[in-house]
Amino acid sequence: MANMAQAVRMALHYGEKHLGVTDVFGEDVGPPLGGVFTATQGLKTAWNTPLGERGILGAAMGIAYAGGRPVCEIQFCDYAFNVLDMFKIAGNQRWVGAGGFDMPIVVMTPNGAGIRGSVYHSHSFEGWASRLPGWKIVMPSNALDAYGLVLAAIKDPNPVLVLLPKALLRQKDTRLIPGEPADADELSRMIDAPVGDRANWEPQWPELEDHTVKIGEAALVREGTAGTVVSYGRPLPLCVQAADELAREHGSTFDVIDLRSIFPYDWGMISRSVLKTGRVLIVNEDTEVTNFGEHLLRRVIDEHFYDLVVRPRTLMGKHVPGIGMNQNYELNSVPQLGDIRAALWDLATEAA
Amino acid sequence: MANMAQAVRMALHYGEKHLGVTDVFGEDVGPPLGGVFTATQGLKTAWNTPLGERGILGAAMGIAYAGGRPVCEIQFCDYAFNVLDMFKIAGNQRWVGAGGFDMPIVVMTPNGAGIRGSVYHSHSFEGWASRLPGWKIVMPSNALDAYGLVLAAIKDPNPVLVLLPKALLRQKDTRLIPGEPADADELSRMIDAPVGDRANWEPQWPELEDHTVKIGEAALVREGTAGTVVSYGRPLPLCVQAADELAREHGSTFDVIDLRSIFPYDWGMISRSVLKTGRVLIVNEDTEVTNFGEHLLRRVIDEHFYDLVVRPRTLMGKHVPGIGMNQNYELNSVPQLGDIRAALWDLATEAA
Amino acid sequence: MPDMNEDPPDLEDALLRRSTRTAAPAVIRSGREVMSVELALTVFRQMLRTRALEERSIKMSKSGEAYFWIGGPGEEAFNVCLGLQVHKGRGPAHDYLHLHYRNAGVMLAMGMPMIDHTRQLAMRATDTHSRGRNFVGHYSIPAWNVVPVTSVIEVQFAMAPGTALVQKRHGQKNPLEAEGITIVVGGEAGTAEGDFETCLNWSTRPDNELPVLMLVANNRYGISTDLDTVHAHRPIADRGIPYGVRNETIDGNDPVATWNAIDRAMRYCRRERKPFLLEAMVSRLHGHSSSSGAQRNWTETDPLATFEQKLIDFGAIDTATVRALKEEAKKEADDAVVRTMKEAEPTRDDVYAFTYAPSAVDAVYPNDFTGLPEARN
Amino acid sequence: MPDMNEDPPDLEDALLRRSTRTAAPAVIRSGREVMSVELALTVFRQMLRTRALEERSIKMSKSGEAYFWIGGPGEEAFNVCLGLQVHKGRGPAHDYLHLHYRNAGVMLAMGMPMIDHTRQLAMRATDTHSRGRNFVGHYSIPAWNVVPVTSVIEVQFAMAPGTALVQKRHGQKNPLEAEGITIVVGGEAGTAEGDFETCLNWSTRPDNELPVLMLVANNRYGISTDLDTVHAHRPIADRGIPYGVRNETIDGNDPVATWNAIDRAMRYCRRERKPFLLEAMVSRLHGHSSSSGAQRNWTETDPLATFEQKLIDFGAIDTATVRALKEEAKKEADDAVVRTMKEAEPTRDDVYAFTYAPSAVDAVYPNDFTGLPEARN
Ligand SMILES: Cc1ncc(C[n+]2csc(CCOP(=O)(O)OP(=O)(O)O)c2C)c(N)n1
Ligand SMILES: Cc1ncc(C[n+]2csc(CCOP(=O)(O)OP(=O)(O)O)c2C)c(N)n1
Ligand SMILES: [Mg+2]
Ligand SMILES: [Mg+2]
Repeated sequence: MANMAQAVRMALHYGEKHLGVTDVFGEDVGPPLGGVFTATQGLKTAWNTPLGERGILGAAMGIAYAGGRPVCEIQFCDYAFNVLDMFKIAGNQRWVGAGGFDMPIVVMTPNGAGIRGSVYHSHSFEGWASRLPGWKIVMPSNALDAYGLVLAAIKDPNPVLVLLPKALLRQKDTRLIPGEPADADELSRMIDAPVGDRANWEPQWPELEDHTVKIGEAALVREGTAGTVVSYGRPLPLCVQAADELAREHGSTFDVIDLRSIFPYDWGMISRSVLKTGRVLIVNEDTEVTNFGEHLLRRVIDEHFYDLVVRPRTLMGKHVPGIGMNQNYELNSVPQLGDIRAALWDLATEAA
Repeated sequence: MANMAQAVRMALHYGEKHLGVTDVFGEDVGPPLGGVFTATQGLKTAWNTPLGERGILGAAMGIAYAGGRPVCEIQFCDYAFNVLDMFKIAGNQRWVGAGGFDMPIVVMTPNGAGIRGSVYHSHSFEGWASRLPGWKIVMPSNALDAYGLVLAAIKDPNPVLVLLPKALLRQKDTRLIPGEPADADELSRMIDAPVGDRANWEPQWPELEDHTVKIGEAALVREGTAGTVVSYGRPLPLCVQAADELAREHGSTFDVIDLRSIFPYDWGMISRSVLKTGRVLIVNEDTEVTNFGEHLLRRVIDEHFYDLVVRPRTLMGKHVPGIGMNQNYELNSVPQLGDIRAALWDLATEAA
Repeated sequence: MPDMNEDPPDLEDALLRRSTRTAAPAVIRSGREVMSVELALTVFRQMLRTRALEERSIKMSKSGEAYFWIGGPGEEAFNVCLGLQVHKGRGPAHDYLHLHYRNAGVMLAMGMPMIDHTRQLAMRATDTHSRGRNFVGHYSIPAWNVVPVTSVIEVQFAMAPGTALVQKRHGQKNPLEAEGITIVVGGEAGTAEGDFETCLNWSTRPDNELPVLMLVANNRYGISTDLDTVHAHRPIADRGIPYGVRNETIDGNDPVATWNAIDRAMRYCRRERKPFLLEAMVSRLHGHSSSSGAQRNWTETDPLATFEQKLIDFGAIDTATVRALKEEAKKEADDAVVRTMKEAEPTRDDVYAFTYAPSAVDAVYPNDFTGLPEARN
Repeated sequence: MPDMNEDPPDLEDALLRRSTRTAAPAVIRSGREVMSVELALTVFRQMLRTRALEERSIKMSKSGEAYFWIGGPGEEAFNVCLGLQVHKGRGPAHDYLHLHYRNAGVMLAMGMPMIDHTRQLAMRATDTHSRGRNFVGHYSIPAWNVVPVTSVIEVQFAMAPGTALVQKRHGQKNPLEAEGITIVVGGEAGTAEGDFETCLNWSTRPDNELPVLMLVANNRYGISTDLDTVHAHRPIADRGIPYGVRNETIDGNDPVATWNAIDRAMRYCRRERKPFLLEAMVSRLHGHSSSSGAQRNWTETDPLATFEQKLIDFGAIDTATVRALKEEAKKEADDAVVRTMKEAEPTRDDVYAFTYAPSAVDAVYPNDFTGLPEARN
């Protein structure tokens, strides 16, 4: 029943307690705020940094070099673009350095649109991130997966980027994280910082248990025959909703794949599904020119061109300089439920 | 007969003299060096900056805001990754600012592998650049186009990124730039800085003429029927060579399209050729995950899936953290002549 | 004053308006700094207007008339004293402004009508700064050299040397137009980004010093982070020392000190064609933004209240006049909102507009962006 | 001394070796700075070895045995005095090194065999720093806390606070292991990148000062760009002032001054657990790199030649011994190259190796990168 921000917080607590996490840091990550989305409230090792993404990533790399286990945050992925060189180095240092040093860092950052964040709180980062060899990139679409992927990210001795869909951070899961109290209000009383003075507040952590979602393992969240939908992050629940509607109203069922890991991705699951359905739609909210979904499409073409029964499709964000503040911009540049539903219907009904 | 570095230099001189260029600047761009590839030697407005890519792009933007016409250089595209945020802003400011200010800047930067440059002088940038809405991105494969594209970049009132294939900068063109003396040695005596003391050296510029290659116009450099090859920059001459060899040895001819502009790209030319041949190979040297070639492939799939007679192909750089110094790394991670030739042959001979 | 909204503030007007007072003193003092009462009243009136606009803006974000609010309550003294001293106009003979997102007071003091602010806040198609695309306070005014404000912290400091370079050259060629300077404003937390240093470095190249007035509005917080916990306990102004950049730290809540400090710093930049770094200690009266609740923080010094008290203490104004001015400002803000809310919103057709300037050398986008390249011939 | 190549330099050895000299003075002086003759001779020998290696390296790049050369001829005094004073080892109790690409002398003084340098230069599979992938001088030595050198200017300054933070904490928990510091080295031009400032800022957070020794090797050029044309005429060391960071500028060509300055700075960092910024003025004897020709520039001061002369003048060494030492060093370098050139090059099978560390939680790459994800189940 935790929301995604709480799930991340609990995963980080688990990391501090059981997995050797030494530092959770970034702009406004420590007390009193505990992160602009509350994802780091009450954590023992959380601290605030100067305002500088280069310092944040640099410090994380240094801490890792010296044997620490850092988790750092870029406050919004929109602000990661002054430090891509250091992302590259974090990703390539092991290869370049002939395997001398590992780089066990976790970078978390809120991703995508959907919170009326205007131009600089609506970027999608996975297209950029997928161009960073040496990194692993994950993006949960629900709280339980967020918990499981953050644990995997901490355990993995390589740099892992955890992209958190901004618009889903306050979404409650229907499932419980192992150890989480069944009552959401109780959870909130235990681990949410009070409004107002927090100087003497301390969280009461539930006895959490391990629940690791392996990197590179997608989830088949719906099964069907009319087509395959591959998505992740924010549009994923919309894909599920569209698929459920079409199943209910027209009896067309779909394989809906929640990729969860952007890199490495679960090619096996995609491949099996495409072989089965011969129809595929790839959905994400990132801008459409040189989009990671186009990479997935290329893999489909490379390996299943002759297995496809109809044209494979992508549904992606428009190639625009930004998401505008007025909702009419976002509604017309980021795939919406109606767009996804229409694309699915189109995919399922095109004559073979 | 100029090489590409000379062509760029002449274009910038033409820009200073006829198109209002006010500043050509960057690290080591001014005297005495005139650029690490000599592309800015002898220019009237060339000056050296402090070592800082953020200052360079920032100054360019400021100069443009105040009515100047700046051309700046990032010494190697490998060093552009600490300033992608400002690239984004240069590209989005007009859209965000409701068209209030234009941003007539030109950024030049050497691109790609091929000069034994090891990890940090071998990056390809077009994949990143193509994700920057509001920018125009061009990449010449020969000196005459370099001249023409730089002139277009200067004339265009929008931010234009000129990617110069490092490995081709010293390649001489067989054609003359309008106004260029026919004798290459004479040109060299006129515009190449002498070795040694240059304090009193002044270039003697030929009377150059306008020659503009429009942004968004590709060149069909070979015509054929067995397939379509789309490429640009460094691999382009290799594609031509491979196509010529296959034509000579096997009578298989190809449309070879030199895209020249990455964005906007000449979709019309690609589309017509694919309709004609039904077979397409896209070649570039950038890393293969979320590669601009995958975008082109997606367009092909979107609009010509049912026109294709065989599986469309891409040939791109491997997904590696870098190009290693030892040639065995580059030879095995960047498409080589043999790879291109094999891919073309494969494309042409696959049974429909 | 129904025209207050549209007209640029006019010092001489203000002088006239107030000159009927008989018993009023000639100057207002603050330590060794002095300001004429006439000017003080002009500053005060603009501070009041700014506060009224900010308070109405916060209300909009809470009422659903708008969503996100960010702004400068607590920085009125600093912003107004700056705005009134800008050499306003277009091109390098005039000042360039690279602003932060808390500078409504600068704009109002320069003469921007309130509705130009509320249109952006309410995301209307009539928003000239961004056509309803950007957060409030992200101004863009070509006619006044106000280059687009961006949310990305500190990048304005990397751009400022560029405008200043053109200004310096322009002045060398046109001695009668040699006083345009570049004004760049940011918060104190942002100075931890390298761009702040870039500005210092690029503005002090030997024989190429640039007329950049670097302003840091130090409210002691970056969102929730106390400066004292992340920065050595030294003035931000000290950052000028390694470059030989003149610098000063002032009480930005004191309009008398602030006016004079900005005046001196500007004169130095204008005449010497060199940079100056001025740090103003200011308040943050409503927290960081609507994201943090935008509740009034009563522990911070209110520059408006203290100036009001000072003017009353000096006998420069009476409470009835203050009340009237406040009413007037509030009404002005309310009227702007009422008009704003009747205006159209951008539509789906606006999505691509203004991406590209028309270009004769572009075969695909000769006019503007129209979606992915299409086959057109 | 056939073992010179493999053994770490040993001060006591050097003392013994020289102690037979009878007429030699006890100390070498430079202004008010003093150094024992024994130490001076050790420093001199390491400087000679470094020079021999660099000259042989340049030759390799010209002969085709290698391609690109970059290095530190002209920085021998600085590099050797640094390398001999490092607390060498693995983990936070020892020093971390975030180096520049001109630090061969540091490594040789620490005891790295020459062949570990030439293997990288000749791009051999035996290159332990990068398996033939990176430029020469881009060392990586986990056993000595030498983190991978990257060509990207100045990023090491953003990473340095990270290692220092772990060291500070480690020392607080383990008082007997409380002297490990972080040493970060860069050129002067690179200080224009914001990362230099990041290091100053992050190393001086109140109550969180960090033991970072920031070293700037100021050779007055960034490739072709004269510092005096792009930077205010002030010492780089002044950059410490706004943060209260102790700082000093020294003649890095003078081993006596340099040794003592590094000693003092290191002691401060080790004991006070706070940062120090030391700027060393050095020479660049062969230009920027092989890209600029790597020709000897005879107008620059040669720290080796001047030190040699000084030692002779002081009677600490004679020319015959100098000649013998030079021969020895040259032979050592030649031998390293001969051995290197016989070793294997990396092959196509190496392309992906070392991308990822093995991971039990990765379903696709449990061991290392193996190309794009494949269907495996
Ligand atoms: C590059 C960048 N990083 C992070 C942010 C998120 N952010 C927005 S405002 C802010 C704090 C700014 O503090 P300061 O510079 O003191 O300005 P103030 O808001 O106090 O006026 C942060 C971290 C951002 N906008 N840009
Ligand atoms: C971020 C970045 N920008 C540009 C370069 C290209 N480059 C390599 S060395 C160099 C000059 C460095 O000068 P300095 O810092 O003084 O070091 P030096 O080479 O003099 O030791 C430049 C500009 C780079 N390597 N990294
Ligand atoms: Mg602040
Ligand atoms: Mg230098």
